[in-house]
Amino acid sequence: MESLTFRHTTHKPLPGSVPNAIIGVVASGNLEILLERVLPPDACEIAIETPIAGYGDVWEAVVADFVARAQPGGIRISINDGGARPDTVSLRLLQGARLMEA
Amino acid sequence: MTLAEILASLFPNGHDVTVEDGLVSGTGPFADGRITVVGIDGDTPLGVDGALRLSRIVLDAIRKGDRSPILVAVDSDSQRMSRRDELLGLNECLAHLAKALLLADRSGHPTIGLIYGHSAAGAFIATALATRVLAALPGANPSVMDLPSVARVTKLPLDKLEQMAKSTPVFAPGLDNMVATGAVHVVLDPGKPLGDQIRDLITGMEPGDVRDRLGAERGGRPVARAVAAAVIDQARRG
Amino acid sequence: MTEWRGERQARDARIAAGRTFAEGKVVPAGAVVDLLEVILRPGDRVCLEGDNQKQADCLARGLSACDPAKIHDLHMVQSGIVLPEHLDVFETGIAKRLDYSYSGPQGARIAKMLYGGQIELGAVHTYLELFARYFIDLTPNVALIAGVSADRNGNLYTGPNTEDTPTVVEATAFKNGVVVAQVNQIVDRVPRVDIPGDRVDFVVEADKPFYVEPLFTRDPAAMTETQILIAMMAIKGIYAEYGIRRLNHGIGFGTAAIELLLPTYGEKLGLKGKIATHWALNPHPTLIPAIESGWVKQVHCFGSEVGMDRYIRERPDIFFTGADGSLRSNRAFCQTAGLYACDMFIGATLQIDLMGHSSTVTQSRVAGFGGAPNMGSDPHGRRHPSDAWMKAGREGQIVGDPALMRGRKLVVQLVETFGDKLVPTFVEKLDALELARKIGLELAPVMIYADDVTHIVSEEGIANLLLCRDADEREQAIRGVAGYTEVGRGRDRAKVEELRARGIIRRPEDLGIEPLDADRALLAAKSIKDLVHWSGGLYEPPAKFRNW
Amino acid sequence: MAGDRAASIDPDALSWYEATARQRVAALADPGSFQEFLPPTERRMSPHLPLFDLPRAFDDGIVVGRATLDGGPVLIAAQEGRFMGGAFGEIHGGKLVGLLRAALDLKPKAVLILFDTGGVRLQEANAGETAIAETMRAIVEVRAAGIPVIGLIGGRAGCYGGGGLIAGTCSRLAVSESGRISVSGPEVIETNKGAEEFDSRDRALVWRTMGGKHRRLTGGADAFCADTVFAFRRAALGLIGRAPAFDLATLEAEQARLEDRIARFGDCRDATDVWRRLGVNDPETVPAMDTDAFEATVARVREADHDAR
Repeated sequence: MESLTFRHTTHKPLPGSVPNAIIGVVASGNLEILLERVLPPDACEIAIETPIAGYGDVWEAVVADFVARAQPGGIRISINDGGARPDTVSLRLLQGARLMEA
Repeated sequence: MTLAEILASLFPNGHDVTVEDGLVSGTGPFADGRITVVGIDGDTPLGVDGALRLSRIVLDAIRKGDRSPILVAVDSDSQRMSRRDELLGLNECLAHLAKALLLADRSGHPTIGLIYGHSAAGAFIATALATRVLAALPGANPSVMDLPSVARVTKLPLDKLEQMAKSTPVFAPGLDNMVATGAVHVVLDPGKPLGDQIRDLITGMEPGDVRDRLGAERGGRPVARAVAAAVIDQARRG
Repeated sequence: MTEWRGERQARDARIAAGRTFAEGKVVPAGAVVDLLEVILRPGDRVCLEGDNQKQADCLARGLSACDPAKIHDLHMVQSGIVLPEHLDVFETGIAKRLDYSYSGPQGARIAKMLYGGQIELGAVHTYLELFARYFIDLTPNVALIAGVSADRNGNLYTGPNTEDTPTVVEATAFKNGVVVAQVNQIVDRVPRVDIPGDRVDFVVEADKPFYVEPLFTRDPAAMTETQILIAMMAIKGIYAEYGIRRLNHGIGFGTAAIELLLPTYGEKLGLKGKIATHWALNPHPTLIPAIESGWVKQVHCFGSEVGMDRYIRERPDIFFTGADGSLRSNRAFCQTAGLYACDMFIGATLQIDLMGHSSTVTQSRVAGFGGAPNMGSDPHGRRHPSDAWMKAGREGQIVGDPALMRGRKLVVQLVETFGDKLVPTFVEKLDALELARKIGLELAPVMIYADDVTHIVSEEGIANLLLCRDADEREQAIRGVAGYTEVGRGRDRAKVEELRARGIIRRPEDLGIEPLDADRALLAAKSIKDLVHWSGGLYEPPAKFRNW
Repeated sequence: MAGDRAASIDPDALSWYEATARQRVAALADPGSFQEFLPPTERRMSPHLPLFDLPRAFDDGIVVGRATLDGGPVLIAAQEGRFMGGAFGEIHGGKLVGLLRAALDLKPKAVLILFDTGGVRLQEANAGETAIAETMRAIVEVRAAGIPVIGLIGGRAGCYGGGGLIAGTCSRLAVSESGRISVSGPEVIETNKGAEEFDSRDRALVWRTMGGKHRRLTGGADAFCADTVFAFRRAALGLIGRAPAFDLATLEAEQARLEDRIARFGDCRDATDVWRRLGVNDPETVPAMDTDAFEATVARVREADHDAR
């Protein structure tokens, strides 16, 4: 298992007031994402546990694009990966952000 | 120990326990009354027919209402793996046998499991693991799945699994590991009369299901008990 | 004196020798090896019918059991290398040389045998190419074919899976060859005559029915949100924009998702009757909901599909069927239709390079091409216009007299940026090149050449390569939809944004599609069982696809 | 906790088979009523899976908590069949055991177990096996306290291995066509006894032998549901009201019921033979029947309904 952590500063907090949400399932080619509104409003932290080593730069790029797009300030994101492809990761991240905005 | 040796040690004055098609049944003198013996011998797989024969004996014992102890002696294979057994509802038959033993326990019959050989999977759950106290004799070999099969399913090399098995009781087959998880309460001393040891077990029976506590104490199941307790705690807090 | 009838006399002699094991034309299954050993000659060109789906498996077993001392050095000319026996004959020396099209399940073994020199390779063809060569320089001396039933005169019913049989027989029977047919059953009267009896010399009643592989069944239960998103983009950004009515679909999950979105998403976009009405397509079970909702006018088929026979029989307005009611498929005609009569081919691939060349070859497998390159190419011989064809032509034409402009066929690659096990689809260099070098192929096994590809659709967006004006734009357009692959991350972001501004790259949001709306709820059928319901119980899926 | 998008999805249309465990629970319970114990934020993850280099789940593949069903308090456990095949590991099992023990205190109207499991998680086999035994004992105690334990089965992983034994311990079971209940899985039988004994690739055979329709017709399950969360909700509400007691009379009746089954069908090779003897006129048509037609067939089979469980 490989552990990765990325920290970002956002321009604004993620809208909404849902304290936490979970989306997805840890299964082959899938992942679960836990989102918790526990950080300062301009901070976002993403911690990943993945069984597939060596894709740190891909994760970094996926996460950076998500942060730029969703501006998930205040959110700590924890990911249990089951070997998901980057497009699935992006989709789940956006789905998770949408749940928190509800 | 063989079944014959066990019975000889338990019942030095004789008994009427017989084995037919690998199914053990009968009674023997015990304390002031008699003890009912059921079980599986000779590494026999447990199918629908066997399960119902054993459950019939247990229900008959309950109906008598004498609160006599029931000994479940096990040297079995796993559940019988066949199309016929599954077609006929093996899950119901094995569960029924387990329920009969659990009802016996609730009805005041001390139920004692005694594993002296192999047992695995569904057969193990429906018999030995459905008793209040599960004792083992040295040399017993309970397992969920043998390591080569685990290697096949998990796609891990066998030698690595064998290495891991030494330090991780939670997955590896064998008596020591089942003791560590709390499933087997105690290993008896074959050098001493079994009757006395079983009497002591009955005397020392505790209320409730102590297996997760034993697993925590023995280190074979480090977190199960705490998790169950935390669920209960959160449920109460509402 | 020149001998003008030598081939004919040789043929007659082979047939006469074979007759000793036959009663009339009928040969018992137990005598197959005897028959083959007397009608074959060392060095013969032999077509052992291995189609995309049906297999002359009884004859294949017979051929592989022949004595290599008697029968050797055959030149196999067959479209499919599918059964183990198809390669066993090269190990024993019965066969030496091979010309073929497709080798799906045997792709790894064939690569190994090519590398080891056990097979002398002619070429890996497309279907139409190999069929064409049957009539020019690869004409079989003996054809070993498969049918459903025959009468004692050799009249043959090939059933819904007619596939390659008419082509193979045509080339063999009319050029002094011998035709042996295995059938599941000998009957007094065949349901319909697919092959007239005077073209069939021997009929073998097989020990068991010929094997048919369900190649085109895609279980909707396995479709992912990513595939649905890609399908939505394709429908809205390509089918609708070009008004594609006549088309061919590949066999992947992506195109199956499109089929399942037509009655839902397509309906919502008001596209019914405007797109996807006429098809060159195998009878995909996933097309059932679109057919049942009135989207589809007609479908011509290469072959059949396991479980679809009853459904097809009850929908003769849609499918080509015989007087007996069952499907008539024909691979050669349908490939031709796919090449010339369709405005679009859309299908998946395993690798695309920076120019848009694509290949399904990986380092250790030579799967062949089948028909994809036939349909996935722009036919320069086409001379009839259609709106879609002309629009694509206008987009692609940058120089020359507009009055002399011709149209373009749309060749669309539908890909997810990563395949199984995080293998990237977009690569700097195709594995096909390395493989060609390793086993000494003169021609790298490229499935679709870059100059034929017009669009690439990935979950990141659509790249319209017709609109690219130079090689650099083309490369950046491809990088711009290559997602998080190394190729994608290597993009020139500014250039990609410029291409996006010009509509060469279009993102889901540019098409008015919200990626989070890509939900399995959009699928007209979410399971094989749903397909059965759509078909009114007429579709009978193979056992391995059932969960009831 | 905001679960999957279940809350916004109509339970009428939400497929049980397709839904995740969280979606099932959210859509099954009264809207907004579900309250989870040991939610993912507590990160109670398997201490053992990292040894095998396997990913963990925040909830170890089971969701447990309380909710209301038509206003009545219930406890719910839902297995996630997609995580490790829904198999019982140490924490997974501990959560279910804890929930059942809590029922003795809380006295809910019922405990619902949404099975979706291949049985024991091999990487934690001893813990899983023991947890199954503990679960069965806990169910018996809950039932003896007069609280129905209802099993709902219709997920991808089915209800196999020890899960099948737990199901057999419940007061009542509802099953959909996709649901399978069995001890040995088809692949396990094939691996051990050969494809002649059981061809696991013959999916129609798998479902005839282990699937929801066979179990319902033979009385192995008490209700048959269309594959929607709504149908399971309605079935659960119906079953709660008619749960058999856990006592000697019930087990004597079950003994007689199962002995009778073996006497009557013990020589049948295939489920269709069983169905024919049960009085189903055209047994070959059973797999293709829709829910209504099948319900009508079940209504004519005396053995399907009983209190002997």
